[in-house]
Amino acid sequence: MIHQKNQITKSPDLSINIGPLRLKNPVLLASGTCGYGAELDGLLDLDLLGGIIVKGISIRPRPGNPPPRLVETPCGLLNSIGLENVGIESFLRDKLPWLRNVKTSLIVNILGNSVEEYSEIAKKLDGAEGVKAIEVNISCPNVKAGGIAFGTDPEAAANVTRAVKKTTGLPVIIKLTPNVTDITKVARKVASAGADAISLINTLLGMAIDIKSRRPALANVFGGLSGPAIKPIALRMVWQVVRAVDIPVIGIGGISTPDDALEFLMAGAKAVEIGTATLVRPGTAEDVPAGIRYYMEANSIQNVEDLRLPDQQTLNPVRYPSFPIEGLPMQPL
Amino acid sequence: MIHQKNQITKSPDLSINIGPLRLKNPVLLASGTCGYGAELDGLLDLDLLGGIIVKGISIRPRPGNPPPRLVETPCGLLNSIGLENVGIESFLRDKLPWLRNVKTSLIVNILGNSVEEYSEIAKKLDGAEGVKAIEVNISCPNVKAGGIAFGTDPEAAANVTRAVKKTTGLPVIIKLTPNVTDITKVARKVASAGADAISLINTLLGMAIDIKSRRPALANVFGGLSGPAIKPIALRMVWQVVRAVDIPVIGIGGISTPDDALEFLMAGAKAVEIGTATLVRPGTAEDVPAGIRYYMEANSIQNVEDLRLPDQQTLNPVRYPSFPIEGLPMQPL
Amino acid sequence: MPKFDTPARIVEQTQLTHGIFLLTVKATAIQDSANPGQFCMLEVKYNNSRDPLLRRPLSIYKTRANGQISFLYKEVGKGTRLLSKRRPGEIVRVLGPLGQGFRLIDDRPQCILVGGGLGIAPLLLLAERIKQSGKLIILIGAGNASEIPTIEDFSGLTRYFHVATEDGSLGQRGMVTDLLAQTLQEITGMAQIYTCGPWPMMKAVYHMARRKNIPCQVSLEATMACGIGLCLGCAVPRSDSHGFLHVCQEGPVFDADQVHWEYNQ
Amino acid sequence: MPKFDTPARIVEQTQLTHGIFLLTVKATAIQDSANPGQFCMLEVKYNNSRDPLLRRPLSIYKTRANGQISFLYKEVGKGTRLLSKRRPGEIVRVLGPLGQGFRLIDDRPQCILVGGGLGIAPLLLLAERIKQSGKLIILIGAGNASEIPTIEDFSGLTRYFHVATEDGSLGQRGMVTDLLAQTLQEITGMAQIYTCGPWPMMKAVYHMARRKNIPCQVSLEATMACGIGLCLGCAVPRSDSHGFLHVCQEGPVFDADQVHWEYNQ
Ligand SMILES: Cc1cc2nc3c(=O)[nH]c(=O)nc-3n(C[C@H](O)[C@H](O)[C@H](O)COP(=O)(O)OP(=O)(O)OC[C@H]3O[C@@H](n4cnc5c(N)ncnc54)[C@H](O)[C@@H]3O)c2cc1C
Ligand SMILES: Cc1cc2nc3c(=O)[nH]c(=O)nc-3n(C[C@H](O)[C@H](O)[C@H](O)COP(=O)(O)OP(=O)(O)OC[C@H]3O[C@@H](n4cnc5c(N)ncnc54)[C@H](O)[C@@H]3O)c2cc1C
Ligand SMILES: Cc1cc2nc3c(=O)[nH]c(=O)nc-3n(C[C@H](O)[C@H](O)[C@H](O)COP(=O)(O)O)c2cc1C
Ligand SMILES: Cc1cc2nc3c(=O)[nH]c(=O)nc-3n(C[C@H](O)[C@H](O)[C@H](O)COP(=O)(O)O)c2cc1C
Ligand code: FES
Ligand code: FES
Repeated sequence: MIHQKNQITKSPDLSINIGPLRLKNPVLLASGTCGYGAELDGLLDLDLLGGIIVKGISIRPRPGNPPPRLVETPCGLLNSIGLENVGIESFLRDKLPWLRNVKTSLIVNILGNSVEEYSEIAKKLDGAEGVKAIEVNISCPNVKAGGIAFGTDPEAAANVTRAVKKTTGLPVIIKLTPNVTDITKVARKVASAGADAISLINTLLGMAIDIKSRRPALANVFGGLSGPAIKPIALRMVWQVVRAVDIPVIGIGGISTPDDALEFLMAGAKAVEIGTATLVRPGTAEDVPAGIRYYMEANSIQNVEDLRLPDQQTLNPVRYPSFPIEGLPMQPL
Repeated sequence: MIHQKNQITKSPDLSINIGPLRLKNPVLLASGTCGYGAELDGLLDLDLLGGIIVKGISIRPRPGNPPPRLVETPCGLLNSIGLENVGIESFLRDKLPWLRNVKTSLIVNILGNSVEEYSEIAKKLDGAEGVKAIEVNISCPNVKAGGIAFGTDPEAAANVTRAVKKTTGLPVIIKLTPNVTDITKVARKVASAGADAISLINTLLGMAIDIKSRRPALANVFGGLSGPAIKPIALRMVWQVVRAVDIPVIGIGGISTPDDALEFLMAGAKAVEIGTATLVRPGTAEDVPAGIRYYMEANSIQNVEDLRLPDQQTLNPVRYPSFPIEGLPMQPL
Repeated sequence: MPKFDTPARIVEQTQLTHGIFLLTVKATAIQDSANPGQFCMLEVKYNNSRDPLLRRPLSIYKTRANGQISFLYKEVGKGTRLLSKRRPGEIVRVLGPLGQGFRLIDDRPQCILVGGGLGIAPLLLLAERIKQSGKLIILIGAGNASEIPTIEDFSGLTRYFHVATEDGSLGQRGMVTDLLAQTLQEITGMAQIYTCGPWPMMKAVYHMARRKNIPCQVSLEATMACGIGLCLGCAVPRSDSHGFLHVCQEGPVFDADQVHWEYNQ
Repeated sequence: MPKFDTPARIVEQTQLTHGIFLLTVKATAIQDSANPGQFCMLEVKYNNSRDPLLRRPLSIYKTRANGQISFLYKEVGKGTRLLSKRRPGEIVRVLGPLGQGFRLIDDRPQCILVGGGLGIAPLLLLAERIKQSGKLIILIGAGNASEIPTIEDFSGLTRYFHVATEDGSLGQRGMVTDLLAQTLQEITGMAQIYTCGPWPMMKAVYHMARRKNIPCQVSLEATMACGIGLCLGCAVPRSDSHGFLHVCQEGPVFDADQVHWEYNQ
């Protein structure tokens, strides 16, 4: 069988394009779960990945939120790090040099509390050697608009997109928050505003209470939920956004195995990011391109983009060739 | 120790009021996960519970969605039952008589695809002996408004509330969907429209893909996510709604132990509903009032409502009596 | 019918062939009231972990008067893998006996049992019951011999016993439906077919039975959450196109003509 | 400093007293490079379950030249309960050695180790190291004797060894801080304190040390997700009010005056 397969198929091609950016494979490390890369030295071979997205960077260093910042939940993790980071100056000076030596695409995640802050930091990254793209975290509070997250307001999201696109020549990926009624509305706005790609999802807003001490388990009360628990929600949103926009979509949320990644690629994501799973086992991401390749070989799939399920068949799953059930409208639930 | 405690505290009082309805304890079975009650005969003593909320009833019987209707996810369950039910006539004739013999409060969950359908079914329940309250599932598609769920549109949610309140004298509980940007907006509207109480959350929209057969794991593509995985999101929304409205709030989502229930009661829920956990172990709910009582005794708490955490302390957790960290605003994440 | 949700102590856990296990637990109340074709929901999660969340349905394979029940199962995924790691002395929660089992039909002295692979699991109790009252014909098929390691449990029950494997490693080379075709040519008089196995096999068996006007009972599978009629998740389309059968409550055993066989699983 | 994430075979799992366990695994690479005060992240989930999701941090208690590492741990919740069920021969994933351990200070010939309860765990390797070079004073406190079942591992290392228990079941009745007060009155010359235990105890030790101008190193705990600096979750406020210390990377051992002790855990 294997012999026969080798004769008819070439080795699968895992490389993909995210706008103008070519990645050797569709597996990236998600922002906030891989530090600035160097922390993984010796535990994960970054060269095997499509890319690394470093911890969200702001214009000035941020101390982050008071502890406790973490609480484990069933198959999930709540965090309220508060976007602690070293700031753009220190990033460029202290972190970037090490990252330049890694043979994978470096993407910098940025954040701000105003459109101007996003622009300013994008400008500083524009000329930085080694930086291949910018991922824009729009889950941050829009201080001018009373603290509502940029990402929950399609207009505000589009404004950030336009501002960042204007100040940089780098490919711009807009990272969406899932805490919205209709994610396709934000996605469409961001796409028309010129984003090169969309990544989703960021964490879902959650909380936990410590019944022993009788107070919220996080000092910040609310935190962001990530990990396997959120995978079904993330996959649904990726499926929706893929069908709503024409730009590449990067899937994120609870991916911890090659099979999880394959679900997102089948939903139509061009690439995936691995977050919490790296915290649980630092080497997780390394196995994912290998697992995808194995699946493609076993199923004679040549290009990674061919994993995507055809829309027609799946949106109206033809499981009943001739199956009229009285009054059987498909339900959203 | 125990001896001493008995001398100073009376036995804890677990009874609560949901509007005009008095429940002997705050533990209910959630709609869609306890059938019509009789299925649990011999496996769960319903008399020990505060109430049971039967499977959502529509005006006519509904066959539900084609299978597969279920898929397990990490610490969660995706379902697309499609609101299969026997219809109000059969419910009143075939199911209600058995339920009348149970010594717990019977609440009927209702659903419709138009405001008129909701009214019509509420009217039929109004005089039904044994029915103590109505819970209104507003996650259903509003057929007239193009299939957007009633619950994602605050106006539509308020319209359903008003219509149901007008046609029945029974206490009306509006059950909110979590698939919205700001659940407090819907909650406030529903409260001003006259709801006696609010319950939340219904399931989160999700999906899964079966990578072996290369198609969505559910025939309906999308399904509702429930179970422990969603608990942090549910708890956060309950916390928010409790602080946004003055009517009682019933917490639902991933509750499977007394400790889980206590988290919701501490967040300020008056009562809780147990859903998926009953599917996993039919006797689950029985242990919850007992566990709550045990905790109250151990902590000398007299009334179950006193479990609620004081807002002041917890919204601004005073963990740092004198702790100024430069530039440390609390972040939403 | 009473159901019990009991912590059951594992008496035996044996790997029979690669990936196939026989698990025996002590659960007296369940054993006491179990009927052929019924099943149990077994907790597979370990200790206080909540993943995997749901129990797994397994047919009652064997019962012994001392309160023991055995399950014959295949490791196919996460849940059955975890179950296979459990050792004698440990406790698993078992909910049962569940569902409607096989119905014995008084005017049918000849009973033909058709099992495919691990589809034989619900058939052993049935065979033992029929043996007491009428003529028992057992036909078993599998890919190869190692997929049906407990074949001796059946072979001693009747002299009308035939096996087919696709690779010829045991019995006749071919499909169990070949055996059925031969049997249906040979027999005369009233008969009843009982079958369990992969969907396409059961569908073929049903069509063969129908052509001969022999009633056929099938034991179906469906993804289950509760196993007791709470969730309505275990739906299978009805042949009359009026909604669904619910495998855990109305089944798992159905008259084959109730089932919509064109349903593409 | 190299770190390793290796599947480690369990060599021994012993329940020492109620709820306290000694776990020994074979993890040669980690053992080879481990320093006193470092820790490991241990996988506690079973097989391919994903709950509990995170690994648990445990201090390296003992190492042996044959590649074995031991952990001394208490069952406090879900994760440690699952870990305690694992048996010799089974595999657990261990990531280590992690963090910055204790620093030996050359001009401090007298070292005072102050351990509270299972806070003794990171102190054994340190005590063994100090024993080779200078005067070793060990002070251990606990609620009662059963909370410190491995006390013999320490008592043989030095003749300056004192225990206090709150119920008097072992050593002096009282707190370990009483022992420290006595010791601080007796000693003369340069000294260094190393401490690990509950936060209030460490805080008290720090303040006593400060009054005597003795430098003090503390081993802190924090909830951790990664243990290697990826998530920034393990923050503890700095004494200079300029942000946070990160326990897994800059710690777990810190100079006590770097820590904001008013932080209300
Ligand atoms: C009434 C009934 C009786 C059964 N009796 C037996 C028995 O006696 N012996 C036996 O080995 N198996 C039996 N099964 C099938 C058994 O329940 C599944 O193999 C098991 O649940 C798979 O669990 P898993 O976690 O290992 O697999 P998963 O990781 O959940 O899934 C692995 C694969 O198995 C399939 N699968 C999952 N659940 C089911 C299910 N409920 N039914 C069919 N396929 C499934 C999935 O589609 C997937 O391809 C029975 C099923 C039913 C409904
Ligand atoms: C660097 C470091 C070294 C440690 N060394 C040891 C050791 O050698 N021996 C030992 O017994 N314990 C040690 N701990 C504590 C140990 O990690 C926790 O007891 C363990 O993670 C609890 O897991 P659990 O799942 O059993 O408890 P959970 O179910 O997660 O929680 C139960 C209780 O324990 C508390 N808890 C949970 N995680 C931690 C944590 N990381 N630190 C402190 N408290 C926690 C919770 O607040 C809760 O009250 C160490 C912790 C750190 C950070
Ligand atoms: C500890 C932690 C820190 C994070 N920090 C950031 C961040 O700085 N910027 C950002 O865009 N996303 C951040 N995220 C979100 C992740 O990148 C990812 O979108 C999310 O965790 C969902 O993926 P996962 O389930 O694979 O973790 C963080 C997540 C975690 C768990
Ligand atoms: C199988 C299933 C069927 C459900 N059917 C209904 C329903 O008919 N009406 C309704 O309002 N909610 C329904 N729900 C939602 C539950 O009542 C509950 O809100 C949700 O599952 C979250 O709680 P849980 O995590 O405890 O299950 C259903 C849930 C499940 C799992
Ligand atoms: S499995 Fe729940 S109704 Fe059948
Ligand atoms: S635990 Fe992740 S940075 Fe310390």
